[in-house]
Amino acid sequence: ADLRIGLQEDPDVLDPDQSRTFVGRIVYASLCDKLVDITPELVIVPQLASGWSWSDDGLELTMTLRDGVTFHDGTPFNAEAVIANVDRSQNMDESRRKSELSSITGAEAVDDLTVKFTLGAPDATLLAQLADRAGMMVSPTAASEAGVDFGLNPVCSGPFKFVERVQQDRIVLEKFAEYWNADSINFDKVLFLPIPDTTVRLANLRSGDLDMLERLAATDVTSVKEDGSLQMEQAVSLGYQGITVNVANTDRAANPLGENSAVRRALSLAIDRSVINQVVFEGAFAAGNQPFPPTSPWYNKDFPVPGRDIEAAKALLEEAGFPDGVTVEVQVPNNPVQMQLMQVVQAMAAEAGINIELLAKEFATLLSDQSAGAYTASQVGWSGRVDPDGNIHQFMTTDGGINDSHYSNAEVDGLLNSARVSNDMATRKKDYDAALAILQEDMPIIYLYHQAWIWALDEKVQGFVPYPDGMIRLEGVSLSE
Amino acid sequence: MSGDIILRAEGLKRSFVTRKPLFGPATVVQAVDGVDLSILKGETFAIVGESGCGKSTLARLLVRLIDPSEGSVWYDGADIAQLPPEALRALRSDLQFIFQDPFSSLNPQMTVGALIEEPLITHGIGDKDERRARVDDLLTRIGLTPAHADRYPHEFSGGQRQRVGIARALATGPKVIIGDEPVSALDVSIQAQVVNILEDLKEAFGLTLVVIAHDLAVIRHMADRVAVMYLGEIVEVAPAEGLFTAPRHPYTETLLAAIPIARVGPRRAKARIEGDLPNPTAPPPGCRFHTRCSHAQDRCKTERPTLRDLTGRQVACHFAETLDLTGLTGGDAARSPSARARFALYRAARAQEGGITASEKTDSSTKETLS
Amino acid sequence: MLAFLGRRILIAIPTIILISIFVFGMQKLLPGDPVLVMAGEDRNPEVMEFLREKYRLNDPIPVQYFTWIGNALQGDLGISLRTQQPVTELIGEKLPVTIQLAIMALIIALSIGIPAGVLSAYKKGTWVDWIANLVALSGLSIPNFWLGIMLILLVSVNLGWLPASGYRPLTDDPLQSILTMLMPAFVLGTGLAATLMRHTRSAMLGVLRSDYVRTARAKGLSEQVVLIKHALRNALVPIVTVTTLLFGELLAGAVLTEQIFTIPGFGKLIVDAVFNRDYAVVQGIVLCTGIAFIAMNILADAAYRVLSPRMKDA
Amino acid sequence: MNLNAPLLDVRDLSIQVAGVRPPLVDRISFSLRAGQTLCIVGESGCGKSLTSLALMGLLQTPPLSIAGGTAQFAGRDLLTMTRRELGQVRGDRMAMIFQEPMSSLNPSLKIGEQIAEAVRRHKGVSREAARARALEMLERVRIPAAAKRLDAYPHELSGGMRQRAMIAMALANDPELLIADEPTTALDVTIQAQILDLMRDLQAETGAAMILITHDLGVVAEMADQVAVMYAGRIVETGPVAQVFDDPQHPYTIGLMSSMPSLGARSDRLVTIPGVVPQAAAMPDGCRFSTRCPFRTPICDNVPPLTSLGNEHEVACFHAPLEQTPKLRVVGA
Amino acid sequence: MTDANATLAPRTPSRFWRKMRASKSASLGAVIVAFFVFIALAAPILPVPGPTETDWGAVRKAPSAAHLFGTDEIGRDVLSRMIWGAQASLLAGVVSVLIAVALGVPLGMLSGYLRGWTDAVISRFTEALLAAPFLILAIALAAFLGPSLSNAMIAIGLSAMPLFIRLARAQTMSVMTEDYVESARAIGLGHFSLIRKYILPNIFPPILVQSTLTIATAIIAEASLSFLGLGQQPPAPSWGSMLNVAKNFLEQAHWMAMWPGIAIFLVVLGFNLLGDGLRDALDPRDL
Ligand SMILES: Nc1ncnc2c1ncn2[C@@H]1O[C@H](COP(=O)(O)OP(=O)(O)OP(=O)(O)O)[C@@H](O)[C@H]1O
Ligand SMILES: Nc1ncnc2c1ncn2[C@@H]1O[C@H](COP(=O)(O)OP(=O)(O)OP(=O)(O)O)[C@@H](O)[C@H]1O
Ligand SMILES: [Mg+2]
Ligand SMILES: [Mg+2]
Ligand code: NI
Repeated sequence: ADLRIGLQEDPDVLDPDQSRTFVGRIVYASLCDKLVDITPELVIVPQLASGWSWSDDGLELTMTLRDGVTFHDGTPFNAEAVIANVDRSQNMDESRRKSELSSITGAEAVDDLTVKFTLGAPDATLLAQLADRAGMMVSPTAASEAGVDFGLNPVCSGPFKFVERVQQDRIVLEKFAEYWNADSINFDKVLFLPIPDTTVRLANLRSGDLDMLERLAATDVTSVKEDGSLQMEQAVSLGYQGITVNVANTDRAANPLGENSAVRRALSLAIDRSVINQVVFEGAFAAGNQPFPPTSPWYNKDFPVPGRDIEAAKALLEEAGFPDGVTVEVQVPNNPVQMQLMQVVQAMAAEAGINIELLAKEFATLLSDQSAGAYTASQVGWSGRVDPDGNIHQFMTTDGGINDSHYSNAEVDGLLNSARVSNDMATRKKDYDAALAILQEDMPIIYLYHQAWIWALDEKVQGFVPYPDGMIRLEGVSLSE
Repeated sequence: MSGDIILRAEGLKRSFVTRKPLFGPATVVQAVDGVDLSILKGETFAIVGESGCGKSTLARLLVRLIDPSEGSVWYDGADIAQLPPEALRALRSDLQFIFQDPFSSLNPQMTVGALIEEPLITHGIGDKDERRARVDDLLTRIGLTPAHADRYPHEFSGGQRQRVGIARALATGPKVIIGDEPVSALDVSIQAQVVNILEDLKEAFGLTLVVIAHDLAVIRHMADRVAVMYLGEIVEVAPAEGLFTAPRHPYTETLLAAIPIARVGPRRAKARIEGDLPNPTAPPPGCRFHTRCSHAQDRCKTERPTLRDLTGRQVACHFAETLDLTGLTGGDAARSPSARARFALYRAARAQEGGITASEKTDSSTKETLS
Repeated sequence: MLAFLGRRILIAIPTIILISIFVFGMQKLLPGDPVLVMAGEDRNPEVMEFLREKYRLNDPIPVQYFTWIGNALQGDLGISLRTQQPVTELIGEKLPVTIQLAIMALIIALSIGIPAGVLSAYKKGTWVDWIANLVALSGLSIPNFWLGIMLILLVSVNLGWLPASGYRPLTDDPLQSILTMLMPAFVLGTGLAATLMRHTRSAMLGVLRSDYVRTARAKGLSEQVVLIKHALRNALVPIVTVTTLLFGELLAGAVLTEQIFTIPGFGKLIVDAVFNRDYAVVQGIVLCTGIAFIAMNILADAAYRVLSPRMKDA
Repeated sequence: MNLNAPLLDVRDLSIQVAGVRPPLVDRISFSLRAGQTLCIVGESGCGKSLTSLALMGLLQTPPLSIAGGTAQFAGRDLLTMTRRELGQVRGDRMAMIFQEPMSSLNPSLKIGEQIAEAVRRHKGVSREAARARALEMLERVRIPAAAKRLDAYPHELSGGMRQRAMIAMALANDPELLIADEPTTALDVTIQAQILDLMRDLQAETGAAMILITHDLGVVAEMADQVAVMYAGRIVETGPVAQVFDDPQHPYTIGLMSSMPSLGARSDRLVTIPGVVPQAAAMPDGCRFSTRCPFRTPICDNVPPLTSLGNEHEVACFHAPLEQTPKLRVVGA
Repeated sequence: MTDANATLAPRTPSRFWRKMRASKSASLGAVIVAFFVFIALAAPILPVPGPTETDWGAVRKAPSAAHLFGTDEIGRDVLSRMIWGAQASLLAGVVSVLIAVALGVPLGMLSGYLRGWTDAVISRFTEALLAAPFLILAIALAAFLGPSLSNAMIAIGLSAMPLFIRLARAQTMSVMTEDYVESARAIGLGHFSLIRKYILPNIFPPILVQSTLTIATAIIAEASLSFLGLGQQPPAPSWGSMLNVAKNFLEQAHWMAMWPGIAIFLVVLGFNLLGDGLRDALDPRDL
């Protein structure tokens, strides 16, 4: 049987080391196996690595590899292959995985099916990285042959192998017969069809041209639920959406919002997050005020999602020296949902005396303005990572790669840096809690909500398990007759 | 011939490409093929000839509405074929043109008043009121009323449109008017009015007229000199009287013989031309008329006659001196006694009315002079 | 005519170069950094710098242009920054789709617009005229996305007659391919039909009053022949102008319709490319559409000469 | 049907233009038998073309419209025919030569095609046969290099050649009734003579009737059986050609004829009819010529009926014959 | 002969107005356009809620007594937004067409009139404009000129210009072959007058048609531009952006698309009818 999956976008290049899009990862879930995987509960479990162990100092990670695995081109999967993959991720010029694996300083094959990674410093996030693109194993033969062009014809070891791709039309994968877990795979072919329009995507599902789709619009949830021939699955995502404020990125930060954390807090208080969730997302998403959703073990329960408090917001403004209110400019990506969101925020803020001027921008402009500091505040989000570090470190530390607000606080830097080297959950939690407490005060990012991944499926589709990372894992999925 | 030459053409030629095949030579019509002309100041010069022989083309060339393939046209000492556009435009107030097709040459979007006023505006003549008055005057002269000024060309009959074209040409008080069949669409009474106007103007301002017409009676009435064209060439140029009474070219004779007479009964002479009309894209060698000429001899088939001076006229025929050709004789003995009596009555009645008779040049419609 | 065409085609070459310079320059003026877009979630400065060097984004813009045009003249239009696919291949993939859609839409537009325009001019002032005008103007005002989605919901979801979206190559299965494209072509076509209808009507109104139409009637020709052969033919100049321009626009501008019906054509490609600052793709497509526009203009000019023989002499 | 019955019988035909009360063409009547030629002469703008267009069903409506009357053609009223029926008749049994040869030819179709299509439409012949017929017709109207001209566009022809193409088009189907609106004004006299011959030949062969509108009284004299003189939308005098020429009765007819330049030695000045035709709205209620008539008397405020003088000669003037009018004085203040 | 016939031959301007008034379509068109202009101007004094007033309890509610046209995706009154959006939409539609016509028609006429190298230059320029994607132009303008309705109108005007250039050029070339143009040259008419009096009136009808049609396109295009950061920014309403948003709620809230759709239709209809009337009134052959 074939499975047709509707995607919201057309993926970029299909090379795990070079790609950057979320939809790309959905395709990889069927195409490329990783060393480790996660459970829906975010526990790291074996995939190509059958087991692993840390040295006591956290500087060595030894992995045993699954036996009898081959890549789609027949190249055997073994320690050499893993080493070649790490090397590619770290050293290929075009690789976007460099920082994810920066802690690995050496890799050696202990034997054919055992590989040992040496780390420069303890890295709590490493396993989680290996559960994503950085841990995807591509065929070393194909990779060395194709070089940077690997993405045109990717060869991995996943349950399906690459057949063809027509940009903006389809990506076709077919079952890889020698897959180590071939028994749990019930499809001969998977077609990924990018259909950007949510209404049309759903219409395709209804007309039977699709079997399932990802990112159902929240506004369609009710109608799908009511439709007896469709089923729906959802999972709150690992990411967040919020307003990133420019606090020190060039002189554009010199405005009430950028200079004064009280104004930011006032803005946050002026917003009714649950109303946003209801109005814009029909209650399907989760309100939020931290980089992790309230359901996450890393969520700081001391700072629950605040209710709306206009009086408090006004008081804060007054205290900050703006009794007559302030005007702030917020740039917003030009997609209808984000625009709707921000108009709601705008209306709410106005009642507290914060006059928001919205500036719609197409994404590339928004991104470059944001990184160049040519903005006051920007409505952006983050798709989320398994490890909490991925949601906070690069945004909040002084040298963080995506710290576009140029927020800098030595204490936060210290807490976040120490949280990434400890392998002990409790220690890390303590660090994050402390950091989050400071961030609630400084508020360089005003968190608003956590998206939920919503899948709509034809009733024939059986066995689909929603994951908070939004991926579609096809093991055990089948079509009933 | 004495007098000042006002318009002179030298070796004028104009050809049209009618078909250009992908390969091979193009088909070319020599519409005007080497014409030399001198038009004297103040005269009325008529051009007659077979339809399609190049009269309109020649007329257009004379005012450079189209560019000649070869040759030059001199007006007032300047070769207008070489004149820069600005100077040419200024010249147009002196040199006016009446078009053959009265409808397609009038802008459908403009009222007749605006059309007639336009040359005045163009050449900066008069202020608004003066122009208006002049338009009204012109309309009256050509037998329309000032109230017609607000109507559009399509609301007029063929003859009325033709008169609008004439009024337009008269507007600037030009020195030379070239009329491409200016009166052929008019009924005889209007035609008479227009002819009278033109003659008055001629008299008063020394207007020079170049007229193309098919109605030989009108030509005989108006013209001082007549040029006869045949297939792009001039075959005879002569004073009107001489041409009509004693033609020297066989084609002229043929033309005269074909004039219809307003008398009941068959045509006077049945001197129809024989033979097919020659193909203008491949004109016959030698004398172009030889294929249809009853006097043709062998020499005519090979040797092309040129326009030669003959006492008082020019003829392009090898045998111009020797041929015995018949012209028109007699006036209008054609009319019946009772008709003549009625004409006399009519004239008398008009005279009594305080109007004008044919001999007193005070026709009410042309009383005022155009200036 | 051959000479005319030859001359025009020769002039087309500098035009295309001009267009490519123009578009290249404009693109480079755009805010937004392709490398930033490409870097995505991992903004490693070292990698970004490498990519800038690799795609010669650090060179002065003229140098970049000459590098591009130099390669282009050798048939290498570069690669897509987003997917690394060679642009020539990409164009080869999209061109048939786009052309098929454009032609189908145009056929629909012409076969609705022109008869409607003729009829409405002929019956000017009657209810036929009013209805034709109302329908045409609603065709113009109804947004393509609305019509598109409604059609999908009706025809595909409820009736199940046609596939909701997607594309089948013509070479795969011609019938299926045409069926799949029927709805998008219809959506595009109705919009254009309105424009064509209004132009046809206006031009016909002018021509119907001319003397030669009267002559044609005097010959006893049927109204149909009078309208089509005598009147319409002389009304075609503005129609041709508009049609050729619309066709050109169809090649590049059917974005929304392509998006809704998920047709992998130029429209979507170029929008994505612009948003991703994928300049090689943009350049490549502009080159293509530029050629199309020039071809259309040449075609129009040639058509004028046929339709109005006098224009040749002018 | 009686052989002597007229082929065309027009009764009281009136044509109006919207918004103007006095009709442009006012109750004109005439009839025509097969083989006969009726010449209509008259002041430019008097409604000759409108009359012929009305008969062809080609008036531009609106603003023009037929205000009354009948036109029986072979027993059927042309004015009440449906468009379809007219289409059957027009171009086949009845054809018209238009006055303006340039604008009446389709600028974007070749001459040959324009002639041939009329043949194809009515004779149902093949494309080649129709083209052959077109060629034959072009040759008959004496267009030089006819075979080449088949493929010429109208703008490539001289005025006279266009006129001849128009004629060829009208004659192509040997119509029973030919309406020729100034068919020869753009032609030189030799061609004119040939064309007139051609039309006469056709008449002789097919027994066609012809309405010939012309300004050229010479042509009238040569061609006409009957003459109708029109002034300002009315027929003021009608009769056999010899009668009208030799014994003109209406002051307008007389004025018209005396305006003609003679072919004799050059006279000094042409006689004219003074004044102009009144505008439609200012048209006098009675005799329409009265504003310009030297013989007018108060009685002319009434509409003069067309009265017979015998010999089928009819005239619409209270004073005819003029010799019997006692005083030829100007009347009124 | 001095008393002119008042019914048949009135002075030109009055004839124009008489025909405009007499024309059914022109009157209807004028009424429609006037209605919308009135609404656009009178928005502040009309008894409707503010266009940005939100009501979280009434998100996407169908038309009812409280909200005659229903509410939008964040609980604003659609009727009010329609009224307040009229101004931006009408401006976007009309001004950008004016820009396109004002630039395009002279260029096109020049191109068709002078031919030769002028034609070549203008035509090549047009082709370049046509080939350059609108999107790039819009983004560039948005970046350099910033968000404002007038900049959006410039962008739309520029992008619609080539069509007018081509139309004007083709029509000019066609008119240039008419005999009356030759007759104008024969009286020595200057280029300017020739273009103004002979060419312009005779190329007018298709330009008029295209203008009235482009108004629709322009109104809709304004919305996509506001999305790119050019033009009316949220929450200020315009019909185009209302339509754009409504796209995502076609199934849930069809009225959100319906009202702006109807309004655009009516405006376009109004302008087209007015255009028809104008065309007929300007055409002397039409009575
Ligand atoms: N469409 C129209 N609108 C108003 N008046 C018109 C229209 N067409 C013709 N007329 C008027 O009707 C009258 C008769 O016109 P018609 O064309 O029949 O004249 P005619 O006798 O053929 O003249 P001519 O010999 O000059 O061709 C003229 O006064 C003319 O101005
Ligand atoms: N634009 C053109 N293209 C091709 N041939 C043309 C063109 N204009 C004129 N001719 C040809 O040139 C010749 C002369 O034409 P012209 O119009 O000068 O004749 P004419 O003497 O005025 O005839 P008429 O008395 O019939 O008007 C004709 O054979 C005609 O076909
Ligand atoms: Mg001529
Ligand atoms: Mg007439
Ligand atoms: Ni009387």
